[in-house]
Amino acid sequence: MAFDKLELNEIEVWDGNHAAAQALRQAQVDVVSAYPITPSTAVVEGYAKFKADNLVEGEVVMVESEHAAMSGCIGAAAAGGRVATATASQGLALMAETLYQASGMRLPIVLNLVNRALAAPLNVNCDHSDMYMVRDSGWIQFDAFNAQEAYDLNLIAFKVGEDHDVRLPVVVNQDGFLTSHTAQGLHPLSDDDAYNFVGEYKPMNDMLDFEHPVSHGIQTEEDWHFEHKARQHADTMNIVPAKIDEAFAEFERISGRKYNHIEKYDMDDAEVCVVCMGTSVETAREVAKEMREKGIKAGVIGIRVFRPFPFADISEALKDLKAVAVLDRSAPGGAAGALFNEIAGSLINTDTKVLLSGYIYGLGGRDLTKKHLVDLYTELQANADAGKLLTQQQQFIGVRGPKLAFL
Amino acid sequence: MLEIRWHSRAGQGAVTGAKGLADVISTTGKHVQAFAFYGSAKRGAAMTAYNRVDDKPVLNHEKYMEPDYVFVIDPALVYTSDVTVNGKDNTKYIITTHLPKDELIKAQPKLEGKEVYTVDCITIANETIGRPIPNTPMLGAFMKISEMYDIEFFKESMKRILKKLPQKIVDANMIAIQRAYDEVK
Amino acid sequence: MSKQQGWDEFEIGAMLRSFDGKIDECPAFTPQRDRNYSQNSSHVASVADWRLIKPVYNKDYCIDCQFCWVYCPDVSIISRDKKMIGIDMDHCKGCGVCVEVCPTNPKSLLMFPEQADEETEIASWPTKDEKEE
Amino acid sequence: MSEIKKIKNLKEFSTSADRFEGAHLLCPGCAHSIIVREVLNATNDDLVLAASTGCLEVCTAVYPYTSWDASWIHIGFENGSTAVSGAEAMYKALKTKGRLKQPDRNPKFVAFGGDGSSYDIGFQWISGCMERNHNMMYIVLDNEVYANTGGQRSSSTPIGASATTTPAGSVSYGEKRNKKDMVAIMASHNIPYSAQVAPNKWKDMVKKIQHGMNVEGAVFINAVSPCTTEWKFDPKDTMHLADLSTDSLVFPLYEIIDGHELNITYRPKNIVPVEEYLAAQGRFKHLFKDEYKYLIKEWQTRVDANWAYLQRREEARV
Repeated sequence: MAFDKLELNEIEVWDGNHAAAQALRQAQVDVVSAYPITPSTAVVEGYAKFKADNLVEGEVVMVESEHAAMSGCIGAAAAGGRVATATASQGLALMAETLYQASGMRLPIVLNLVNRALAAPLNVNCDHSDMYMVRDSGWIQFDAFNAQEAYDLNLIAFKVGEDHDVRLPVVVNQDGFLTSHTAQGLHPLSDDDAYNFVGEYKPMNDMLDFEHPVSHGIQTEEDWHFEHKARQHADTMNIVPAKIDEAFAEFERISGRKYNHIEKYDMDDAEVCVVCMGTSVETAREVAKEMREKGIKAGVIGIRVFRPFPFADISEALKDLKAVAVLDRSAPGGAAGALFNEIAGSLINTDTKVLLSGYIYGLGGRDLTKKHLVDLYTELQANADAGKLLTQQQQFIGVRGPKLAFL
Repeated sequence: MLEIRWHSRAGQGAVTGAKGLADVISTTGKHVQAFAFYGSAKRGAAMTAYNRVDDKPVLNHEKYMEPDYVFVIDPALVYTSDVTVNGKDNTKYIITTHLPKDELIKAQPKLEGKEVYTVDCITIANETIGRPIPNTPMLGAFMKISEMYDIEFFKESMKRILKKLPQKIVDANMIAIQRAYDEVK
Repeated sequence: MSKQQGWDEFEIGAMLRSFDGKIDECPAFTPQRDRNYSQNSSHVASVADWRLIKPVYNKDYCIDCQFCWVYCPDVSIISRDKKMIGIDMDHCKGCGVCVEVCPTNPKSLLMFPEQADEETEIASWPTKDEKEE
Repeated sequence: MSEIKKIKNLKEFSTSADRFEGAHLLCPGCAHSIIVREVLNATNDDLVLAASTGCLEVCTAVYPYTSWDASWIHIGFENGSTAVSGAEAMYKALKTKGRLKQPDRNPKFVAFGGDGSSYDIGFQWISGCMERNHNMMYIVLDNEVYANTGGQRSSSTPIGASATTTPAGSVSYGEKRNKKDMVAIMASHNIPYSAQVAPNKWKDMVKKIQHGMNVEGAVFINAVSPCTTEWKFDPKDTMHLADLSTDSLVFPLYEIIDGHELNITYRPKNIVPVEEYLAAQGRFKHLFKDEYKYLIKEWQTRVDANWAYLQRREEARV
């Protein structure tokens, strides 16, 4: 190896983007094909700087659009090596076509999706519209609630996605600015420990193996298309969850940090609970703790693995609760929130009596304050006490003007 | 929980200053958070940056803050933005200005009755670093007012954080930090 | 490959292999007849049923110029050691390009109805066309 | 750099072992496969190929059959170029890291696309690949129409051609705009080599492909591909149409080195009137009505002017 290693401190103060870039460096990614977009740009800039400083040996291909970025990733992954990129928002929208192609071709690629609102109106700040837009694109999706997790989940993403029984691309979500540009203290792994965890890339059906020529991205008509998609879905449902468990367990062994498909906080005896994603999970934990002091048995569930969606974990965790709020950070566009629907889907056909309400919040970076969450838990407790929803099923929080509520 | 709000213009180094401060504090075993509000506005636009410091992990990601300290590193912002917003009774204001404190408060009555400290970070930066980057001097002033760390320890820590810069610039920053420490009133 | 094959019976990914097993050198050095094609190579498939008319090859007039070989869109002219030796009727779609590019007089390739008998047609092959330039 | 395959004459060329297989699903008489065979047979090196969505792609890799005996990838309509550029980047990375499985091989990276995926929807992607100067070749199979989807106009469709989205009718002569000059546009990226080729001039083709594969950097090739279905001629006449296209100078054959030095590589002994080229194709049939005959004259004037321009550029040696 001709590149230099970095000596890291036990605690480094990094923001989420830099944490992700460090993970790409430690995983010794072979090709980064990318196009810059706020707030994800620093992930790619970070990798490019590592290359400029001889800290990685991979190729940096700065293409002319996000669609080309993922196209380049697909070509590189099919050629047979470790591949990663980063994008957000409109960039993801432009890339969307190729996301389906990457997963259908069963190519492991790690995409750092730094969650940002979708125009119009144009907005560079965080919401989860981009994450939701590609939720059915066949990618495994992890969600980081802070910079440490963005780092950890990148390493885990390579390990899971590249497994020969999985061979699926992985999105690592983090909140734009709230995580990507927020510096916090992290405990990174050493370069050796991180690389040994991810492991050497093991090629499969690689185009650069000239002893086994392979055609990638072939066409299937109605006689075969369904079988290919069925296989992909079956593998995602049947194989991927256990592979994620294995990777989480091994990661815990080397780091002491334990990850789960859903992250439960104070749920053992909880009566009311908030289900959400991103940095809101942590803010909700802080508020839940304060609500406990006021006598409300509050808990929080954070969705760590958004795809494959943890239906069984959710229904088990929520079945005995009295009232649950599901927070969706995306404009629902004439429906219930997507996470609300997933949670509702996890509970239907069970005999739970839990009251479910949905909240749309935080669009375009609108602050989710502790006060919002205090009010929300208070409302949940009122529902629980009444044994029925006292509000409409869908409410908007944090928006100016007359109260918005639907359904 | 210690909370700090920075008022700055984009390009004046508030984000770097906030992250640098977080880095120094982190080495002492405390938990830190440093972030900023960005828009699409370019260099020169008013912006805010934030620090949170606590003995336990910082979980709160809300942007709303009732700060313990407000740093104003550009002299005009004290007039053009409300630096006292969400202030508490005991919030301390460290403000970059060439004016004496009483004239500043006369010019901006919102500061009346607040705990205000003044230091001319712009002039200090111009005279030491050679550029109007007032972030490190502000931290020198903060060390004096907060008595958070011994100034020599703080300067040593900042040397480590600035180590990628040319030695001349690092040295100039050390002088700037010390001057602001000495000159803040 | 069976049409009955289920979703769990093929390799993951929208991919196909050209050959069975490993190939030791670039296929550019291995004649088609010596290759170990997989069941997923179109080489093992046939498009003979596309054909309405077919080329018949009369080697008596052939000068082995290889125009038919280079211009065949369906890789159906079989050449060995610089000699034209026949037509791969599994892959020929009957386009007639080979006949058009044949420079001999009379032509060494002519199109006939699919059901025509090759020996009969060769026996009654046209003679030299004097009007051709 | 690998050894260039020796091909003195057609007999020697015919000893090539094809890496493109029959029983593909292209139309009888399709020029695409003739061009692909000439390209693939021009080299003995390993190949990493890509195709953008289009006739070639949908006819050569339909489950459960592939017609390709070399590594091949298709992603979408617009990104065959970028797919191969990504593979080329991976090759470089693995070479640096010493992780190539067969480090002694000298793969060539080649992407194919139709004029739809090249002149139009994939234009930006190709431009990106050329600008980044990947060590790759991009080849347009230019049949001047969206043949795969049934004959819609492209920005390569020439004036007067009837296409399904620019049909000739009682008050229209069809396409109103002339095709854009892709070779000039791509040469303007200052790539080491760009050229126009035709399948009937196989030797010129092989020479250019070999040259292109052996220069370091991005290469752009525009290949005229007469389309029996959309140009509306009998499948047996594909090579006749190719001859008419080069000998009428509608498709002059030339190369541009380093973005500026232009060489004409074929000068027809007998230049065929453009009218003959147009008359051989159903898509131009309506131009022979009295009211549109002026367009045929304009065609000839345009082709003459372009030929004069190419000759002036060649002479100028700039």
